[in-house]
Amino acid sequence: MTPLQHYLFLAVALFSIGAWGVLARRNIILVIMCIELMLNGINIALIAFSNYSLDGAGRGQVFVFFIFAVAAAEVAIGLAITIALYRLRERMSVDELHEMKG
Amino acid sequence: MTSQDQMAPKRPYLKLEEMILNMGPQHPATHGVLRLVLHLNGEMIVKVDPVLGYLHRGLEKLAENRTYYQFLAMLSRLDYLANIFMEWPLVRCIEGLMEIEVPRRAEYLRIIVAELNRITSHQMALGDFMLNLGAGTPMFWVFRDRERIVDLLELLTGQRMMYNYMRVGGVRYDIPEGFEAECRSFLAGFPAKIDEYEKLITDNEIFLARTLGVGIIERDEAIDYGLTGPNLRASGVSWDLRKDDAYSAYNDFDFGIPIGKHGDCFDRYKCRVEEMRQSLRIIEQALDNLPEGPVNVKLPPMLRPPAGEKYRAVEGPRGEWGNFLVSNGGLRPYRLKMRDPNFVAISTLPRILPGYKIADMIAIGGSMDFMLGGADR
Amino acid sequence: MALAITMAVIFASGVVFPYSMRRLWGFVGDRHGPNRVGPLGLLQPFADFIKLVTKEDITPTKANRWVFLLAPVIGFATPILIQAVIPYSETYTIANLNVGLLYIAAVSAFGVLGILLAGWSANNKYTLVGGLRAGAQMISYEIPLLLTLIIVAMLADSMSLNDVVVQQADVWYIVIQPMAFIIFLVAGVAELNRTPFDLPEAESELVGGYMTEYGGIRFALFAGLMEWGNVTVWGLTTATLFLGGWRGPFLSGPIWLLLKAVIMGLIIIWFFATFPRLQVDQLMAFAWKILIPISILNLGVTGLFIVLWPDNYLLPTAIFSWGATLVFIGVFTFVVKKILLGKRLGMHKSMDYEPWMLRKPAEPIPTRRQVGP
Amino acid sequence: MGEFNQLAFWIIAFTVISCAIGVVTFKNLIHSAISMVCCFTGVAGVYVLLRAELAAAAQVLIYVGAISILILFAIMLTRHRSGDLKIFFHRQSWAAIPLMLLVGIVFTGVLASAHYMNSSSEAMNPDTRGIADILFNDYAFPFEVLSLVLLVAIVGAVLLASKEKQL
Repeated sequence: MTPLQHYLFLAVALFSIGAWGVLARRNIILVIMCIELMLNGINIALIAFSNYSLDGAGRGQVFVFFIFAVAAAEVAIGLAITIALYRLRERMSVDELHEMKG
Repeated sequence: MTSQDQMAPKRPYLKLEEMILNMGPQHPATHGVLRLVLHLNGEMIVKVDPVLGYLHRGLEKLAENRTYYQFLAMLSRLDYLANIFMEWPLVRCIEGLMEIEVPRRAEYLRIIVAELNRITSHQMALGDFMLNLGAGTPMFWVFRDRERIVDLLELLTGQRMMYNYMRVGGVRYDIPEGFEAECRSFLAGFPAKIDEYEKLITDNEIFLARTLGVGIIERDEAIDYGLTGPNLRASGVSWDLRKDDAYSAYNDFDFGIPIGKHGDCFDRYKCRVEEMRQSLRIIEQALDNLPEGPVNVKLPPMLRPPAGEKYRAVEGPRGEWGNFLVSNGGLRPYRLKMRDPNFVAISTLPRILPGYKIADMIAIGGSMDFMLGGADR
Repeated sequence: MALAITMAVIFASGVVFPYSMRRLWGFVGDRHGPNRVGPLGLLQPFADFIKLVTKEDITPTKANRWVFLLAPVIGFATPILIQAVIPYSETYTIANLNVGLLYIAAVSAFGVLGILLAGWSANNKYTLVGGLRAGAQMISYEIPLLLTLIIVAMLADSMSLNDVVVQQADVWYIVIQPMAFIIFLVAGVAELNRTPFDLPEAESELVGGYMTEYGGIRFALFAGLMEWGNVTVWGLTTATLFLGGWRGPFLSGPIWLLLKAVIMGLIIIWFFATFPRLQVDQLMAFAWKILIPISILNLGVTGLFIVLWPDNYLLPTAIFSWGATLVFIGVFTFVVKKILLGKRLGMHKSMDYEPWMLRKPAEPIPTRRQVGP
Repeated sequence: MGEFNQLAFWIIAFTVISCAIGVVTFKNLIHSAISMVCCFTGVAGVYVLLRAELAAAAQVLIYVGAISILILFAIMLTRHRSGDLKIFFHRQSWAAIPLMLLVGIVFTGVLASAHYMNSSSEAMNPDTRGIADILFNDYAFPFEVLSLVLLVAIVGAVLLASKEKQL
């Protein structure tokens, strides 16, 4: 049986790689993708905790479902903003977002 | 990079991305080798540039280097679905210049062949249209029934495609033995086949949704563009050379001309279907009242029409096919100009297509039934 | 073993369906279809396969090579993966998941992925449009499909496909929920990109859609195995969900299941031979304005009945569903056509014989209406 | 069984991490997206190892079926015509790597030093019915709020991406 730590290490690795991508890349769509990676890292941790917790009620999994829904909403809105921005400026760089007026 | 960004002009409106799509010359839905340069916004057509000339054979120029008899054999290569109608106008031009009286029986035979050919052409239009809309079965039904007509034409002319049947002053052969019985059995059976097509196509909701109100050509617009044939009549203009010019012996027959109202794809389709029924009536009457007599007149071995000019047109399945012949009294035409309905139909595309989607464009192209063999000459 | 069975079924579908499609289409079109290679043309699919395999494998120069090569494989993996949860008999399932229904819905997403990537990677405008169309269409029609799956899960009180079949011992779900079956049929045809929803590969518009640039063995993988494998898998799923799965008299379970799947496939071929193709906006409108509201209504009412009468909800559900089906069909055959045609049908009925002979010769030739002063 | 589980975990973990690195480093957006799909699928595999089949199925359904497709759509709709992003990383991106390593090391250290009760090999994750019980009883209100969030997201996305609207 794989110990809990291994799952958690995997989660941390995924989270920090996602964070790296968010910080380093310029393309907005890629930043959104990296945010998804971070969320996935969190999900792994939650499910791992849920599986190894002693109460066995699986509350961790419920949080995962909430995160799924929030991630879907976030991607929908994020990509809509991206496309609107692209139509406006023809660029897809994060640098474009320094001002918030359309 | 920031300086670059600041240089980019700020647009007050959302940008519309335009994509240029080269449809054709090799494309399943362009009826030959037509190239359409489509400017698209998404799937919406913004602008259309038809590019012609991929099938150009220079037939008008070739005519000036050949005697009349030689050139008559080349004519049926033009619109390869309505070959008889390609031969007819030139024959009529020469007859007009030389003032030849065509025997009555020959005129009737010409009409029989022409109407049979009209039916095959409309059938092909129907099958192609439905193939463009994504239904393959009508094409096969059409070919099944077209085979019988082509057999009939073979009996009469000896050819299945390039009939070469028209002669100056008449037709090439008299009807062979057994043709009339064959033809009558075909006439008896064919209306049921047309009903069969209609049952499959006309009542289909998807077909209606694809064609009703799509590709509308207004009455005035159709006249302005010089559209002829079913495309014009679908727009509500009652104009048919068989009635308005009453050439050949068409005055002897009782037949109707279907007229559409809205000028959309559905009307064009429906007009063609009805025209097939009317053609059957004409053939039946022609068979009933076929006069006796010769089918040809005696002519010199070399034709020398007197100097002068003549324009003669016939009502082909795609519209008015006309030839303008200028003769200087020599062995060869001085100039031959052909008026072609397909070219006109294609020239309307830049006007009608913008605002429609690609799928609509396919439907409109199919319903207009242009044939590049005629348009490029 | 398991892999062998799934592969065998997929390859068999790549042989059976192209052949039966041509024969059936030939029958509808009043002609023969393939009848030269082997007895009754039975070897025709093999001949085609040999021809496709021996063709040169072409990758367009400007294509994104790896994605281009990967896409058919992703697409081909989908039917194989889905097949794993189909119960072939009372005891034999390759993988008996307790979330089988959800698994089917989840894995079918890979198919969209393969098509989208194929459309993008070939670097061709036709394929790109085809891929985008396929993506939009398959995502839209996934929703009614999922809603129908939920209905089945509610009726069977389980998400395991085995339980679904076990629950259908007395009566098949098509009898209880014909509405769901029809929605599943229509949405399934759209998911499979088959006529009348075959816009992604509309050969008269987009040449070949997302598979325009594929040739040889990759085309066989896409057009033969993936598409028809998907049809088979969809047929198996439909048979399991609505037609009692492996249940049936006399013959053994797997034979019944495959027989039902083949019948569903033949229905798709029948559609193909009959219908023209829809248009993108009409397709989307049909999904979002008609199919999804109906499936939500169906789902809601079924759920309500299950809550109201927890013990015997089958009868009211069946009554409701049959009523809804009849209304649906009635609306489609009468109301929709009325709306489409409006008053025009009457006009065209009277149009047929315009009395041209009665037109007086003196009547002026039609000219353009005068414009301006 | 334990051995198999361990092996499967290492394979999946390796795939997930290499794909995640691929997402960040690939220069072609589509390649990144494909890599992301692999990563998500691998995460679903991790869920299966943790006996959360429902979460695994939902992971594939939502991430592969919806989010990846959406992202691919966005990439394909926004082809760079002029001024393609030749520079893929920020100029300051070198700073991101130590930062990432810092985050990773700190978390890892904390996690490694914590004390766990490693339970037995029996499954602790509840089945689908158990999750439904929790979700629709204990967490019914957040669930409803979530549906509202999704609705707002749909409407917002449609509004933002619609062509007619001037921004």
